[in-house]
Amino acid sequence: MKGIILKNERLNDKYRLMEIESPEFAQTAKPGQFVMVKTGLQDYLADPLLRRPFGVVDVRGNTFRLLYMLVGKGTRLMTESPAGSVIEFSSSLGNGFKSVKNQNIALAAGGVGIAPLLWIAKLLKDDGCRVTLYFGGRNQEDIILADEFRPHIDKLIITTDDGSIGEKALVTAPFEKDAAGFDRVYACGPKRMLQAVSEICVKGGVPVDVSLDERMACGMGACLGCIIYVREGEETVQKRCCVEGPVFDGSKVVWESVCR
Amino acid sequence: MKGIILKNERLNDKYRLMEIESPEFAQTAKPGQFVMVKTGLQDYLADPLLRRPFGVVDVRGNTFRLLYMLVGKGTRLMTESPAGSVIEFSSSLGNGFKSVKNQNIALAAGGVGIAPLLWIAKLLKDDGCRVTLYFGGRNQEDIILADEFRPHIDKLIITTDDGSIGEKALVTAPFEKDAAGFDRVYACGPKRMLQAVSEICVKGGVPVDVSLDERMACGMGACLGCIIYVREGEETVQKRCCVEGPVFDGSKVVWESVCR
Amino acid sequence: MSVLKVNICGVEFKNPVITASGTFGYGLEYARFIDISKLGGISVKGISYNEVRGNPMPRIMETTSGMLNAIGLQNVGVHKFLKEKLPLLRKYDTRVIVNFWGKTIEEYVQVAEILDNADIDMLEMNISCPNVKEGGIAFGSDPSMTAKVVSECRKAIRNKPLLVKLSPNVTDIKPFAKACEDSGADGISAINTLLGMAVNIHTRKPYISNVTGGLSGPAIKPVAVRMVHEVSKVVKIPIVGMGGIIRWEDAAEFFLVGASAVQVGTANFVDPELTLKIVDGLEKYAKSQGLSNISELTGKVDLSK
Amino acid sequence: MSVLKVNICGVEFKNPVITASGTFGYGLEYARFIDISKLGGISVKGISYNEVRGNPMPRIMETTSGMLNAIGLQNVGVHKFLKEKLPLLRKYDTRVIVNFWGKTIEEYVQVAEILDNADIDMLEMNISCPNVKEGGIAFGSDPSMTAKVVSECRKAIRNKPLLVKLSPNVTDIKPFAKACEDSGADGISAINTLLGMAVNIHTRKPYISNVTGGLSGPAIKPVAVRMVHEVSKVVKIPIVGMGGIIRWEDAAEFFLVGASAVQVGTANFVDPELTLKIVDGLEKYAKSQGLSNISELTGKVDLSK
Ligand SMILES: Cc1cc2nc3c(=O)[nH]c(=O)nc-3n(C[C@H](O)[C@H](O)[C@H](O)COP(=O)(O)OP(=O)(O)OC[C@H]3O[C@@H](n4cnc5c(N)ncnc54)[C@H](O)[C@@H]3O)c2cc1C
Ligand SMILES: Cc1cc2nc3c(=O)[nH]c(=O)nc-3n(C[C@H](O)[C@H](O)[C@H](O)COP(=O)(O)OP(=O)(O)OC[C@H]3O[C@@H](n4cnc5c(N)ncnc54)[C@H](O)[C@@H]3O)c2cc1C
Ligand SMILES: Cc1cc2nc3c(=O)[nH]c(=O)nc-3n(C[C@H](O)[C@H](O)[C@H](O)COP(=O)(O)O)c2cc1C
Ligand SMILES: Cc1cc2nc3c(=O)[nH]c(=O)nc-3n(C[C@H](O)[C@H](O)[C@H](O)COP(=O)(O)O)c2cc1C
Ligand code: FES
Ligand code: FES
Repeated sequence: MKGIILKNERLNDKYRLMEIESPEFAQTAKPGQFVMVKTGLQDYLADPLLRRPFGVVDVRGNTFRLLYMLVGKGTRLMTESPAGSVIEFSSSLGNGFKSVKNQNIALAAGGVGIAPLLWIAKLLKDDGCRVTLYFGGRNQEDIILADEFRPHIDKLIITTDDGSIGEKALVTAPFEKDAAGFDRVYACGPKRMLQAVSEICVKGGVPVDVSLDERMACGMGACLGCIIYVREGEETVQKRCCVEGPVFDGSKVVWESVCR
Repeated sequence: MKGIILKNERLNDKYRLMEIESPEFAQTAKPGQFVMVKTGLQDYLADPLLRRPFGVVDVRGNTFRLLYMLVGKGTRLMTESPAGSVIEFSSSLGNGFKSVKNQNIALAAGGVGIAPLLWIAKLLKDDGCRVTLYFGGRNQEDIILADEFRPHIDKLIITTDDGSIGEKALVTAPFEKDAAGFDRVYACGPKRMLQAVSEICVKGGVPVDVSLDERMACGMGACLGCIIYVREGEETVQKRCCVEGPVFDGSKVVWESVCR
Repeated sequence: MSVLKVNICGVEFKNPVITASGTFGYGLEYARFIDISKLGGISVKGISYNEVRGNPMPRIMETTSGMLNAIGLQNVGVHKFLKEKLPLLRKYDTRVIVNFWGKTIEEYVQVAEILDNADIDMLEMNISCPNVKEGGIAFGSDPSMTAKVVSECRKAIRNKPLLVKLSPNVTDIKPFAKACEDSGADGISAINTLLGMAVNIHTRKPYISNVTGGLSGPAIKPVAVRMVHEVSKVVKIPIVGMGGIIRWEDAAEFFLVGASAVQVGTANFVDPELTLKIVDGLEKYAKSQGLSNISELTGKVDLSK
Repeated sequence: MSVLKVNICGVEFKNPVITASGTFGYGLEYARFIDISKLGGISVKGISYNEVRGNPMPRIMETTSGMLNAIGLQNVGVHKFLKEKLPLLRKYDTRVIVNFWGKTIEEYVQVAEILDNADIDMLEMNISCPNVKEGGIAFGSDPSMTAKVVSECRKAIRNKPLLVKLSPNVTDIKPFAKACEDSGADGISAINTLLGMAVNIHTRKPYISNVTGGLSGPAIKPVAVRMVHEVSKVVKIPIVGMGGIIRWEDAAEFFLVGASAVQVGTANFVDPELTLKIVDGLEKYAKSQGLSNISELTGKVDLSK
């Protein structure tokens, strides 16, 4: 698919927010899904080669947004795509978050893991849920989009490693205190954080959905490059993060094989 | 070196003219020299990999110009460099044309071979030469910059393969008729044209300087990828097009080895 | 489209563009995204007798204009493939090539026998996976071993044409190609991936858990073209060429050096529509070159000075 | 800069960044463009006994993130090199490594003997040029031949350390490295270019007159890293790693898999300043990793699971 970049906004040195117009994409995407983005503007060049996966932040009318962190050449190249230029990407991929109604929900985000949580927050709130967002980062720079969340959440708890904003703690610390009170938890962030959140939830008997990321070549289930190990009864089964995920039941993930 | 693109003008579907600001380059370049241009805007990408050679059209104050024909990915990428962006290139390279005074001069250009002839035309004219330009192309599209030449030449003879402008002939046809009357000839264009021009000059006893092109990796004399065979007395010697050229004595070039 | 119709080892393909094994799953994965009936054929992920879970993660990493993979031949096993995947794939109008392998000659033969009686169009024997110690590479690094495994499988396969897929990680690919031909292979496919490695300089760990992986993509195309050319000089059986094809121009290059059809691998990850663009591009090119059939291009590289 | 000072086979280099043979001429070509005294060393274009004119044109072509070359070892011959080039090069404060080759063992020995008494720092024996039939590749494709030519040269070389440069176009590079070590080589350099080919689909001619050429540049880095890693597992002598290095991060990767110094080739064409940037980058990296010397990085790839 193709779309037009409407905005490619620098949030700070580390993050950018891109808004893309594409009715086709906007009509089909669901919360928690992701998209494989061709980061180069030229289709006649082969470096970078593969598309890059990004969570869908939200859809508004005919547009959708991506939040991206500067990591390597693909994301760096994205910063150079000016508003008005055409960008190519896959259709919306993956299973996404299952929404629920009238429950007490926690969202737990670590850094750029905030990306896929905004849209589900909106839906949950609209559907009568009480929503608390636990949002952790290294420092102030990581605490992005918080203002956009405010209308859609009831409570915001921020932590940073250096205390530059919010509580000086890992996000799991405040979360752990409250965890048992939630009906369901949605989490996205570094794998070790997701493991910790999942273990807390399992202990408290709270269902937890985690959005995982693995390097992806195809994003479509073909390359088998993105395997996640999940327990099904007695067995450990292999799931493709791109197709059967990226959202998994955190209580089932075999964390030893995922956190390497 | 680095410079700022001031203009990147589309002349037609096939040609572009780029003006680059770089005092350092402008101060050192000489007519007939060329420059190796990094065609990509990002130095963290490796496709395209090598720099591309282009003749220096002219220098005006702190700027210089390149005329480029759309060939492959490098030149295509150059079309996408907007005015205001930074472009990287080598210092000015090669031997260039040797200027003369108060002589009757012919310039012979084939297609994009026109590029390095404008500057030398200016110099020759300023130095009291009578200058005739023979300019051949496939069709009208190839006859570019002619207006810029007019103030610096005494006579302009245009030929095209299809007769869409000028005489319907190869540029060597009108040139051959007049050749014996010139004191010296400067030529740039397809190799077979340069061969024909050189043979005509040799027959007429007219000195001829041809600007040759070969694929180049380094442009600096190191890779030995750009060899031109030249006769020196009894011997055939190897010259590097980038360092000992691109301008060679057309009567000495071993054309069988150059026109492949 | 008849300009693109090709006959490879007795099987007619509507066009010579086949998706390469391991890059197109069991074909079905892509059916949502492109019209896979427009493909000449699909070579499915390498199948073994038993289900195989493959290597630990991480298994892939991008490199400059290429990628490393060490999937480790994860697959559902031949029985599950035939029962659950093949019937669905057969609903599409495209040729099905089954890439297969074994840990031993016996296992190769076992799988080959089963596939020989299945509703598939062709077999592609993989003796070249660099990512599994017992994934056939032993058979692909010694011509006498190649001869052995190919001739044993040949005896077991009575109904289907047999391609053998060669490894590029050899000093000279020609004796391998010759061994295949002499042992009864109907065609050669080449190349599999080049063995490579990449290290994260911050963690100091290899990007691939298996340490090394197979390098594919545009980066390797010159090596692949050279090897297909070498193979074409020593065998008469058809060659299915691959390695780094992402555009029709790349595909045409493989034809010129001797391929009768091509496979497209990594490009499916870059953009699933590239294969279809290659089909269109080849058709236009063949016509512009005045060919009545693309096969007239095979081996037509001009080596005159 | 002492963090970058390395000792390779008894020779001290101010830094471990050396320009690769064939990509830096006789060193002098680049002196106009960069301060070559900032380089750790320069490996000059492969020298033979007599002057050699090399292959017909065209000799080079860009490929995706790489290039093919078939220069054919054009060089001025050892006598002219020593008389006309070396004295000028010696004016710069950098190590001079002389890459050399012969058509026969006798010629290898002949050149080696002359160089052994010349004012140079190190010899690098090229048994891996893929572009000349008699350019040593025969010695680089069979470990017993490697052993022979290396031990003969070793006898002739008394004063200078000897590197042997290996070909990547082999099934297994390890026996070659071992043969070098066992035959008295002081170090290994690896890798030379991968054999490749590219065809112009419009003219149908190979882009390189020699038909095939050597593939270099970022495209081949994963293969080079893998091979240096393999070599490091079987020899104790130092390894000079190369293949596709264009950034300091690439160089660091080679150190981690076992290199004690690196050579930079194609990058010199991409931008002559890249080598100097690599020197700077490596220094910052070494310091940021808390190393007192870059050599502490050699072989420190972490293979634990
Ligand atoms: C399902 C999913 C959703 C994601 N959503 C977001 C998001 O919303 N915002 C965001 O900033 N990032 C997201 N990521 C991570 C993002 O894909 C990587 O940061 C990005 O690919 C880095 O590309 P690069 O070229 O800049 O880095 P490079 O390091 O140059 O990339 C090299 C290769 O590694 C892969 N890679 C590098 N880091 C990661 C990573 N963390 N995860 C997966 N692959 C990686 C790249 O895709 C590429 O193939 C997501 C990843 C996945 C799998
Ligand atoms: C001394 C010299 C001066 C030149 N001056 C001009 C000029 O003023 N204007 C202009 O339009 N062109 C000029 N050329 C030709 C120009 O360099 C090529 O058209 C350009 O490199 C094509 O690059 P590409 O990436 O678009 O093509 P691609 O085909 O993608 O290039 C692939 C490779 O082939 C090389 N290549 C392709 N065509 C040529 C060619 N004709 N000559 C040399 N190398 C080639 C490229 O440099 C590159 O390495 C000159 C060439 C030389 C040697
Ligand atoms: C992720 C991945 C998985 C692969 N799996 C297989 C396989 O199972 N069997 C096989 O014969 N080749 C396999 N290959 C090799 C490809 O089929 C092909 O030979 C190789 O990738 C070169 O082609 P390309 O450059 O177009 O990708 C795999 C390649 C990749 C990238
Ligand atoms: C144009 C060119 C010429 C080369 N000539 C030689 C040579 O004479 N002797 C040699 O040992 N290697 C030669 N090489 C190989 C390089 O030294 C190096 O091993 C190879 O290019 C890989 O490194 P790179 O990817 O950094 O270029 C040459 C390479 C190129 C590109
Ligand atoms: S990314 Fe290819 S299977 Fe998931
Ligand atoms: S381009 Fe390298 S020597 Fe001329």
